[in-house]
Amino acid sequence: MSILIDDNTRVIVQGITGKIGSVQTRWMVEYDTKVVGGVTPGKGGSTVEGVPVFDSVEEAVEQTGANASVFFVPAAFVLDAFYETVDAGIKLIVVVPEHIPVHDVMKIRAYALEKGVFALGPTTPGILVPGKGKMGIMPGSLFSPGRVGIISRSGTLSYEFAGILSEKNIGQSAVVGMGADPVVLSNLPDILKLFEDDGETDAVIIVGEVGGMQEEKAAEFIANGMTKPVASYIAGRFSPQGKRMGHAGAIIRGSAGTVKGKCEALGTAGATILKSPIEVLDWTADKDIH
Amino acid sequence: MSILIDDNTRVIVQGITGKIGSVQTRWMVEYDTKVVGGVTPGKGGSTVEGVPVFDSVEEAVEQTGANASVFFVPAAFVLDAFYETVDAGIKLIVVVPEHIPVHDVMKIRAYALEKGVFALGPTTPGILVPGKGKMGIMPGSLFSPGRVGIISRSGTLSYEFAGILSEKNIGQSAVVGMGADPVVLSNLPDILKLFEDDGETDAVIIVGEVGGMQEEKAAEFIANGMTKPVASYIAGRFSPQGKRMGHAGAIIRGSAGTVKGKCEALGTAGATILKSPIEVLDWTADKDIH
Amino acid sequence: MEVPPGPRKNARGLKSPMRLYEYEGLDIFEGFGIPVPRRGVADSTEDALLIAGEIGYPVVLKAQVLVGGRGLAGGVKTAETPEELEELSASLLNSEIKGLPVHKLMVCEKADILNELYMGITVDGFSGKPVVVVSTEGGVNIEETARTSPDKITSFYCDPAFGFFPYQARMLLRRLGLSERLLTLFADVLVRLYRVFAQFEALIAEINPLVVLKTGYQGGLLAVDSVIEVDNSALSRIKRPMPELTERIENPLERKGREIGVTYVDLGGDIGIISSGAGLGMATMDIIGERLKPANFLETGGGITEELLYKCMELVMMKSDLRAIIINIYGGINPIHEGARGVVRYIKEHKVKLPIVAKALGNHQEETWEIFRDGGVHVITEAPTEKAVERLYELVGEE
Amino acid sequence: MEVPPGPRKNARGLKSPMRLYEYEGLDIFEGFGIPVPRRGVADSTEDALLIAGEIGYPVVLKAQVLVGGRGLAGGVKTAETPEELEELSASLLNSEIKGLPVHKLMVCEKADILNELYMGITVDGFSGKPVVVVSTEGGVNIEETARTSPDKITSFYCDPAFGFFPYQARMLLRRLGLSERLLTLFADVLVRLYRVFAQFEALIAEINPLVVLKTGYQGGLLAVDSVIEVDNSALSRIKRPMPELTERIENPLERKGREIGVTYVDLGGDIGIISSGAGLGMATMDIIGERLKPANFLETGGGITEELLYKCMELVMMKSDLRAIIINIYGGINPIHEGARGVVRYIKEHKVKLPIVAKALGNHQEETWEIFRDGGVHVITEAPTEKAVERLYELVGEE
Repeated sequence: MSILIDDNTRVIVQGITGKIGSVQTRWMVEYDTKVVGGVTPGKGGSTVEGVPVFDSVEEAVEQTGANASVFFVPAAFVLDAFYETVDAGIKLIVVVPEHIPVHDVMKIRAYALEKGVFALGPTTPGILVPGKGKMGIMPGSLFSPGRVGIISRSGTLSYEFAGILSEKNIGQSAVVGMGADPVVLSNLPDILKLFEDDGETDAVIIVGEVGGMQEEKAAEFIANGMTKPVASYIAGRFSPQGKRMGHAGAIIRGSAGTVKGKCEALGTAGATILKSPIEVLDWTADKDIH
Repeated sequence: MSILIDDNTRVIVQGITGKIGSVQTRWMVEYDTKVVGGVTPGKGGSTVEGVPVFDSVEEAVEQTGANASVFFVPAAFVLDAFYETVDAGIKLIVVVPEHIPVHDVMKIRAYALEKGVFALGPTTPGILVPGKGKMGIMPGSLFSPGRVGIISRSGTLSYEFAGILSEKNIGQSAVVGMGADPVVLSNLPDILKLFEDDGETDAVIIVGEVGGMQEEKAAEFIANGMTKPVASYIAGRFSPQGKRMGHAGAIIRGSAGTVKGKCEALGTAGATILKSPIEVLDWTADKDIH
Repeated sequence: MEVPPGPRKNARGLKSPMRLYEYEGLDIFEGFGIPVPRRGVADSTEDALLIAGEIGYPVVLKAQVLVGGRGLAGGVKTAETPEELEELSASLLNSEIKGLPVHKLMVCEKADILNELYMGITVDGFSGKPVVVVSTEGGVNIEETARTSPDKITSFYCDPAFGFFPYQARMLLRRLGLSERLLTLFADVLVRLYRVFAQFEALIAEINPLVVLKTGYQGGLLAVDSVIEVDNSALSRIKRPMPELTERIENPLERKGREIGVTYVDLGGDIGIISSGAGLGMATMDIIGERLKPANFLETGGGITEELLYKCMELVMMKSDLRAIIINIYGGINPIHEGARGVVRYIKEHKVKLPIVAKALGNHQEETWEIFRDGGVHVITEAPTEKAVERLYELVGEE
Repeated sequence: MEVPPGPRKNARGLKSPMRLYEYEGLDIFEGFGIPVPRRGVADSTEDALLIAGEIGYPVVLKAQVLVGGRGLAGGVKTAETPEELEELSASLLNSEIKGLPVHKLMVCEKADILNELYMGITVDGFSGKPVVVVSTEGGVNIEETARTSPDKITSFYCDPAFGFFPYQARMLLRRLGLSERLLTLFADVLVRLYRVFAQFEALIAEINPLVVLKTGYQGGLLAVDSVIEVDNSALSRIKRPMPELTERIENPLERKGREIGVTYVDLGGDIGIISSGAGLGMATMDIIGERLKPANFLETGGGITEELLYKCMELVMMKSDLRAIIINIYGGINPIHEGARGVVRYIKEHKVKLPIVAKALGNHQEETWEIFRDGGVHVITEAPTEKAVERLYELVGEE
């Protein structure tokens, strides 16, 4: 059983009639994802890429038995669409769009947690399970089936790592974009746990970034009994940091957030630290991962 | 076991340092209610009528083991105080004040239901259990212990009925003010059920009013298996009705709300209809209630 | 039209909410992005002509009165020409609609109507939730539609803490069979109406009809009417300029009641009533009403002071041809002994000769009886209000 | 002061939020009923003198710059007399604070300070909740206090759907040992600050210090500083007039980046970078940074079009002394073949001779490579960015 997407996953695309929604629906269908329907309020009755469009998620679920949804909804409408999707009983939601107001993200995160829905994003490339399907925008050609799990805060860096591995015929069990926003719907440890519990994953790569506490919390998770080997690359070593105003963040977070701190935390927890992405190949060779 | 107030009820008074709060605290203490504390933010450390005052409900509960609260808080602060009281673990709340915005009442009603708190009001005289104690403003002298339960939408009419009965030595098991606002925290059937289940109540009087659907819903409850005799008086037969605007209410409610409709519903359900308050004495004589 | 009592009226239909005029509601709608017709408000025929000139004929003249059923009562007219407008305006401005004088007219563009929809949001007392009601057959017969074609009307009970979101609006409207552009347009207006409802602490917010324009859905929807009633108790915290509630009370006695902070309803009879609670006041009226006619309904609520009851006496005495006064009060939250002092001070200062019966029980009852008796008031010390009314009969006889 | 990255910066410290000047924040506070000092804003010494004259001496002059640690950097001065003000104002208005030019001064009354408190509200990324932080020891050393006296500071994570209520504020403040009037005053300001935080879609809203006036609690509290950062993504729906974000970007290249809709950060080196994602951009910089110096960081996000990349080239080329450009893009959501056309069009129109290396993979990769090659771009078709950077070294040599 792969994580999040398997043979029973029936996907709807919300915002399917938009420019990006329709193009990405084609890519998802071509990647053999079971896209069973789309939703755009007011456009019910039409089809996109052969997929029937509905006015509401409720109707789409009734008509297609959908159990997962990927969002290409304009940022301003995501809050409403998210509530709608949760209320319609969907249990996996991938929120691709960027620029969603953080206050909205906080609200939908709380709603998802309350209702037991697993959600990814916002600003996520989504999830791709090689050979099974994908929900989101990951370009299928860069991925290949295998037993390495990738979790990335950055969309483009998830492609980079998958691409580097695939070129050397090291396949992936699943690639998950955590989402690049300050607040995300599922945190790094939540996703790490899925891989730890997954019978088809042998090792995990965490692609992190400067800022926030996700990697520090992931390090705690690893230290608390993660059994699979983990490698981690943290981007932002030479990135300029914005000038800071206000103290509340620093008070709450202490020294968390620097690349150095994250690498130390992960290293201490037992992860292999990659200084540059290409070093991932040394790691796979060293650990005999293939 | 009486309803709502018994020997284990430990009451705090919120808004205890206000003019009404302090006077009513005296009456409650004189009626042998276990008033264990009071709350007024910013006035913690003082005492009123010998009762210690705290800054917060949390502190009052910690220090006194309070499990019930009666509100004399200004209308504008009731929403906040109610959330505070529920969060502090209090399970019985009597909201005496009038003029609380209806939109606030809707919110605190939903909160009480969600958290399993029994609340009465707003615009309620509260509850009085003769010989056990009282939470609210009912004047103790009019009540006497016995086995008739009274539920009233109107504060003053609850006194009237208790007074009429007490003069003839027919005591009450408990007198409950449901609250006179358009939205109340507990509905008529909720309170009716308490009396139906109460071993110390033999019969119940419902004192209703023109408007709303409370009496119609109470009639449903009675019809669905209430075993104790019920008498009902509905005020407002000759009351002028305001000119009406809008249709939504009429659409939702159909013909509910008139005195005639309420009397018919209750009569059909098996309740004795009292045309005038004093007829309650015929009913008690007839049913041999004493 | 037989009018059942409104939802939030409760017995307290007597405590009226703040009602907004149609033109005030439309201004609010406009501020919330709900499409509304071009319009103006006139209190003279000259102004009406000026407004119509700017809008262009034909125009619709609508009497601004705070009562339902205005259209069927002749309060809405179409003027095709200035001459016609002059005539209609003059007659409307001098008329009464359902007993209310017409001070102002709204002059607005005549919409090219394809279809009439309905949307209303009100507070449902029993569930304690806002309820959204919608119909594809709006207009004056909406209540008839509710009875005869329940499939054309549907409703949704909102979670007051969560609010009301566009997706809920769309789910509701799908049940009426709406789709495509009309679905999203209708949902959009409905969500905006909910915002009005929430931000104005409304007890009711309604658009009837919401018009579908003949120029097609591209031309969209138009709210050609508004009903908004605002919760009195929330007036002070609404963060927008609100009209003065007292000013719009037509009856001068009722206005004075509002000013002194009591509920006063002016009635046709000759027995004055002062009670310390609405329920007790209604019961008193019911008992009196069997044989006599109340002159008024005055209910103090829980705020009795000496001064307040002095003013209540003053107010009740303003009614001419009064034959007697009955005072029915309880000492629960109210210090009735202080109230009694106010009554007696008024009696003495104004040498009132009218028979006054007072039933007063509860906290401080003995003190209260003494004060009343000192003022010549007939005091009843038994509980049943019927006893007080019997005494009243003895004093004034039947009509 | 060593500055750890802020909470919401995430890697995207690069995508800065909208920061408000202290005086803008104080105006907002005032509108929300938070007590603030009398004050005025001056962009000249003449204006500063006028304002001080109205307020009365002594006054405090505060440089208006969008950076923390201003006080310790000499941006806050007290003037006892007009002469002193003239001198201080002239020197401040010509200065830079932490590299930022001072365009404006705030002139405000000097508060009679008994004690300094702290309150701040920010978004906690990991829990996804607003977190309220309060301390009885505010002022410039607040972070020091957090480390050395954790008992003087406490925090509360809010339920974003529920909000933050006065009782929660009071419970929080009780933990700091506050009571009586200071408890309710502090709680009142804190709840108002939360309203600012919520209604302005803030990432941070802070008052430091919140001053207890010497005249006693009767004199109350005063917010003598403000920090507000607003979520860029929410700017369009804030229902209050907001300053124009682009205008307040000092660096002209960064301003132009904002105008065309990309994240551009100006840096000191000579290698231009264009990437289609922040993570990829940072990784590219990390790899380059080992041996070369980036001239900029430019990240397109998911909106690549031919036009956009044309403009990106234009922007990157505005930097003088550029030695090469590296383009690192993925075709996921982005149509990179269209982007490549924009790059090549720019190259051809402007006859660019500079070496350009492009790594482009994903959807439409072959088409993209072809277009790039046609423009003379060195195309890398392998996945590791290291390969592209190696090619860059070959082309430009090391520094």
